[in-house]
Amino acid sequence: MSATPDSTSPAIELVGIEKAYGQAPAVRHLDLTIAQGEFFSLLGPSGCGKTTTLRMMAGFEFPDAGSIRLDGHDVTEVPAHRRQVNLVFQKYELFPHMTVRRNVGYGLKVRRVPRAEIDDRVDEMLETVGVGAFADRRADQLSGGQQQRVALARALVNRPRALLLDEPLSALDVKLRKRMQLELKSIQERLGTTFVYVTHDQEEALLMSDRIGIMNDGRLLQVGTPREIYGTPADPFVADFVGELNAFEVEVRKVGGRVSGVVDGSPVDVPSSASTGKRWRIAVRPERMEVGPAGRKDALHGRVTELNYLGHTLQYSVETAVGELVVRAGAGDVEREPGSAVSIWWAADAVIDLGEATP
Amino acid sequence: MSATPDSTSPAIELVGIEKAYGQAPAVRHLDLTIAQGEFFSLLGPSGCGKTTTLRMMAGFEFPDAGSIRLDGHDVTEVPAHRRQVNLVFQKYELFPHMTVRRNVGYGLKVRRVPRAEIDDRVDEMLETVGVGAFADRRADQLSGGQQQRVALARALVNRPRALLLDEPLSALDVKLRKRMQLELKSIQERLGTTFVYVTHDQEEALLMSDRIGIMNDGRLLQVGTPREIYGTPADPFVADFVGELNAFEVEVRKVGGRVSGVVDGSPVDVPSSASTGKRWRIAVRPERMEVGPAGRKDALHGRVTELNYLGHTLQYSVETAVGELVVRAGAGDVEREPGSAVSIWWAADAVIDLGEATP
Amino acid sequence: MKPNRIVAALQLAPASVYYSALFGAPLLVLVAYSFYTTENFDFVPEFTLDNYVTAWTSEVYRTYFIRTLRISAITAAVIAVVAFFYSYVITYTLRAHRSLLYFFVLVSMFGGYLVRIYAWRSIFGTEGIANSALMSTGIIAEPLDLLRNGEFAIIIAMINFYLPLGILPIYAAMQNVGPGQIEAAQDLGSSRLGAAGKIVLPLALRGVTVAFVFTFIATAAEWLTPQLLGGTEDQMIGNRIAYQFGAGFDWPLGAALAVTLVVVLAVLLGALFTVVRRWVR
Amino acid sequence: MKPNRIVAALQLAPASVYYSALFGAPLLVLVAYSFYTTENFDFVPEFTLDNYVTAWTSEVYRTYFIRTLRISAITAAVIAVVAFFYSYVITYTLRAHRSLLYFFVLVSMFGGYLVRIYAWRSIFGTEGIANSALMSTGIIAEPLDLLRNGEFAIIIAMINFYLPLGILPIYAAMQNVGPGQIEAAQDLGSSRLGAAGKIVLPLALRGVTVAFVFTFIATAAEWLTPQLLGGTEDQMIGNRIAYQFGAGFDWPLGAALAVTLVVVLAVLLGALFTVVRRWVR
Repeated sequence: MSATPDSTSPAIELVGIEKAYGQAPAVRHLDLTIAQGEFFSLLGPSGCGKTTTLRMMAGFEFPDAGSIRLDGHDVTEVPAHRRQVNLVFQKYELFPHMTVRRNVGYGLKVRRVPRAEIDDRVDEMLETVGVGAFADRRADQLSGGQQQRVALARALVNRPRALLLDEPLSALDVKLRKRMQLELKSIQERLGTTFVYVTHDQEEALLMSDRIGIMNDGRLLQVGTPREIYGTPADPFVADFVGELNAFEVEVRKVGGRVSGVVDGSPVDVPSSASTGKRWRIAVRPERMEVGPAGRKDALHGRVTELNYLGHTLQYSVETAVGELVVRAGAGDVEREPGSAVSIWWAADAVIDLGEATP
Repeated sequence: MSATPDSTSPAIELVGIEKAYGQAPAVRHLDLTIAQGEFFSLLGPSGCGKTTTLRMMAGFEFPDAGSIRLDGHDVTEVPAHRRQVNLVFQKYELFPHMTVRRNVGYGLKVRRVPRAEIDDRVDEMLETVGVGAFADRRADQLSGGQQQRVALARALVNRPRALLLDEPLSALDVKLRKRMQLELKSIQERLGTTFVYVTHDQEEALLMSDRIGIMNDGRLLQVGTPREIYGTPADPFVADFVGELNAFEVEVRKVGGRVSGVVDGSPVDVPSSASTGKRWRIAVRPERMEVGPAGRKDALHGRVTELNYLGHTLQYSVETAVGELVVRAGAGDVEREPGSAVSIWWAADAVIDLGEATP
Repeated sequence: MKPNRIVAALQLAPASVYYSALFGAPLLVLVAYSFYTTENFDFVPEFTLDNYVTAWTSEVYRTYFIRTLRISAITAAVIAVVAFFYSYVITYTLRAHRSLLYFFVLVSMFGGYLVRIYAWRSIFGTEGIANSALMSTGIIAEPLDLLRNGEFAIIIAMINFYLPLGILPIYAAMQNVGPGQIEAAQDLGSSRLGAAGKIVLPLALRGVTVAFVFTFIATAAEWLTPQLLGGTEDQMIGNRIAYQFGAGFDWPLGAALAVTLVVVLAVLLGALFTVVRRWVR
Repeated sequence: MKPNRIVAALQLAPASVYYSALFGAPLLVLVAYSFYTTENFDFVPEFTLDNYVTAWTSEVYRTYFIRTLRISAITAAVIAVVAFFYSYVITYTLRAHRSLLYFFVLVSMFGGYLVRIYAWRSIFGTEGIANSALMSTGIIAEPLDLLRNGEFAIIIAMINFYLPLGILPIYAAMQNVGPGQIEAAQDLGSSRLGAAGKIVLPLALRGVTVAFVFTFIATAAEWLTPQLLGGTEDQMIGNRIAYQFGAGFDWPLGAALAVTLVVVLAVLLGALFTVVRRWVR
């Protein structure tokens, strides 16, 4: 039972997956290919179908239609205990009556790996995830972070063809979560295992993933690298869900020979797809907007209603002709007090195209 | 029973509070004064005593020693149901068998406010928090965010002398939490009620609070505005808990007539308190560090080990002579690929003083 | 495709069969018997309503039915109240020890009926401890009827025996009402008692109703306790039914009495559920 | 300063008194009686060990004790196994219906002992359904002894009556073992059955032990079922105790038998707990 991935096939292929619970569709016609050694995240709000998709990869749910391939072999109907993937559960699901060592060795023992090899692999994996010191503690005597590491070790020690992770960090507090994100990523890079990571936290997905798939309402909306997802979202939902967004409508006109959006009398850049005479919906991320003294030409004009200090950044709320905009600036920048009149502008490549406005 | 705050006294004063559960001290000699109309946050890791402190303000726990004053009146021994403060619970604790309207009117009805006045005040408060449309739904038919608003309305409608909030947003998901933070802050500003807000999320505390008190291990370590807490932390724990930190030791020497820290052969700025010949512990926040091409004088030298894309920022991990440093740069900056040699430097005022290094 | 569903159906089958056999079958047998004719101490399957006529018109049986319903209603009502307070205290006030105290309840459900019933007999017997003690201290001069075997003794003993049965559903219902909701009510100005009445009682009302119904049914079907504590006069309908199935050897009449009891209970408790449901709304 | 503590203590008091009265007092009375001397059908408080000598040396009582322990052990063991599978199925496989199925269990704890015991009598009676059916279909020529009133009938009926009592603690224990832990075991390569044996059984073992102990105690103290189903020969020690407290009118001997039963059960179950605890480690 060699654990070396077959590098000629993708790690996981989902083809035309459909899944409904009773009348309620959970996953709708989903196609997805995950490459060997990739850190792939499924990102979406709760109820979007991402966990159902992961559980179908694990073999705990079975699709109503479509097929699942693992290293090129069809595993659509193979139940969980005979699939060579492992799952890290959201609530860890350690076995509380066993020691850490017995928890981690469970999968090897079930697969009748020789005793001596189990001991070696368990010890090595406990060191890898950094809980070697707790090997003989009972699983229910560990802190949340330690349990998380043990759950990871228990899955990885089996050298799965792919490791599936179901919001594994969501039970940890902020500081620990941030540290574990970096650790998980570095373990993945070291071992070269394919990771499929389900999360609803967009920052987490951006930070860790090679590629991200955004899901909503059972559909896979966009698959791409973090930069593609964040910079050129394919869909208004993706744009809004990943990162914060100032979205508004502009009127597209020819101004001085160039096609521009006109707001509040000022021309602003619009996507090249925008056509003259229409109303267009565009968006700019808060950190791509610049805020400066009032009176600047070719800018939006507004008044600061709120200034919040976030430590590393300043966050302004600015009332403008297109509504309240959120703008972020470095903490070292000149501060504009609430009440001051300001101009807001942005670079041409900061504009996200949300398409023609529906009247 | 007028609800107008007595503006001559602080809203809440805690004097010499001590509280232990059995042998385990939960709060140790805590003094704290919260001003009228202030948004005050108690921030700390779980188990630091912040919730116990809040529950003593609410009248659900009673201190072993010390006294609690509300608007100048001693309420140390007054039980919760006779204290004119209200608490928003972490799990909302709505009454599932009542409609939203009856939930919100509960406190007024218990206090025998006339029926007509109850109706008016409840309706007004439901509009204020934005759940007017759900007034006749049962409380258990609402989403998490709606329940949160109802819990807020149920407390605020009584016009408490102070509103106590126990991690009220921790059950919401990221997007909704961010929106509710701004809404809560704006409701507080509109009503002018004193808010005491318990949280373990430092970003939340920085964003919302007028002042923050940082607790750890039952002690109140520092009280100050968000800028004071973030910029000049009084204590290594505070520095590390609020915001991320690159902490390291430098050798203090006279270099070219100036007292400098020397690392890796390069001089770096040290706090004025540092004295020559000692080893000093300093820290710089990731976003205050600059990263540029290798070879710069008066800088740390290192090699990029990791580059993470966070959407609005780039995060580098850089291996240097003082260990691995985390540096953040704007997403628009020149990117340094992993493996490249870089220089790292920072402004003199970015240095946080953590005191003389313990050998 | 969905092996789990088939497995589930196969696994549900034995449970369904078991419970139909347990409850449905005896009841059907009973109903059938109640229309049999008794001839020369033998029962022949000839349809007759005579058994029901006897059961419904006889003055004797009416007295038994009324006494049974009175005893059961009082017992169930007292149990519902006591069980509510007991559950409240172990759920909220003595939260730390609640597993232990709940364990007590479970244990006392089946522990030593034999020992306890004889203890009650020694208390309420003709020469019982209750009367002897009061007479020896001079509080009363003659034995009080109340403290002899009879209705009062039956009720006291049955409250003792069936209290755990009442605690079970109320305790279970209260586990869904967190102490946080009580704290919320206190925070909004309710006293502890106010919170118990306005928050806990309505939320646990279903459990309280179930407790009343459980104990009402269980005590109305009792025949052992009245036999041992009720003396010759104050027995319940269960004793008459048991007699007809035993020494009396008139199964059809016994069956008609049992079916009548089941119907009366069903009607009464149906009415109760309707009232409670309306009240909760 | 801490009014809650005082209130808690005051509220704990009635519960403590209630439970000491319920269990402690009858047992003390019983122990006291067991040393009384019987004289002319009256009991005098003169210390004697005669009752224990009779209880322990009489061949008759030894037969009763051994039969009782055998019947109870078999019943409790069967119940523990069946209750484990029933709890497993309603907790995991039929998760959606588990409240309903658990409600069935509760209801069947006290629903219609009277009706059911007569149903069993009609099955296992001398002219019982079991034998008649087999004979009429020609499978057997003569009535089988096994299917008459007797030990087998007692065991079958008691399994039926006490099964819910066994389900309660096992079901409760399983509620702490999430379906997630079973899925984790499956994910790591265990079959469904493997997960049940390696994960659920060890974690629910305390509940299984409690179920065994509960049903063992409850059935060992039984006297009603054997009286109604056991015929004249196959009765249990409870019947002898009941007889001495009733028609036999030798309370001291009855008390000595009861105390002996309690001591034997305590020793056996103490040993069981020790073994189980060691096995779990």
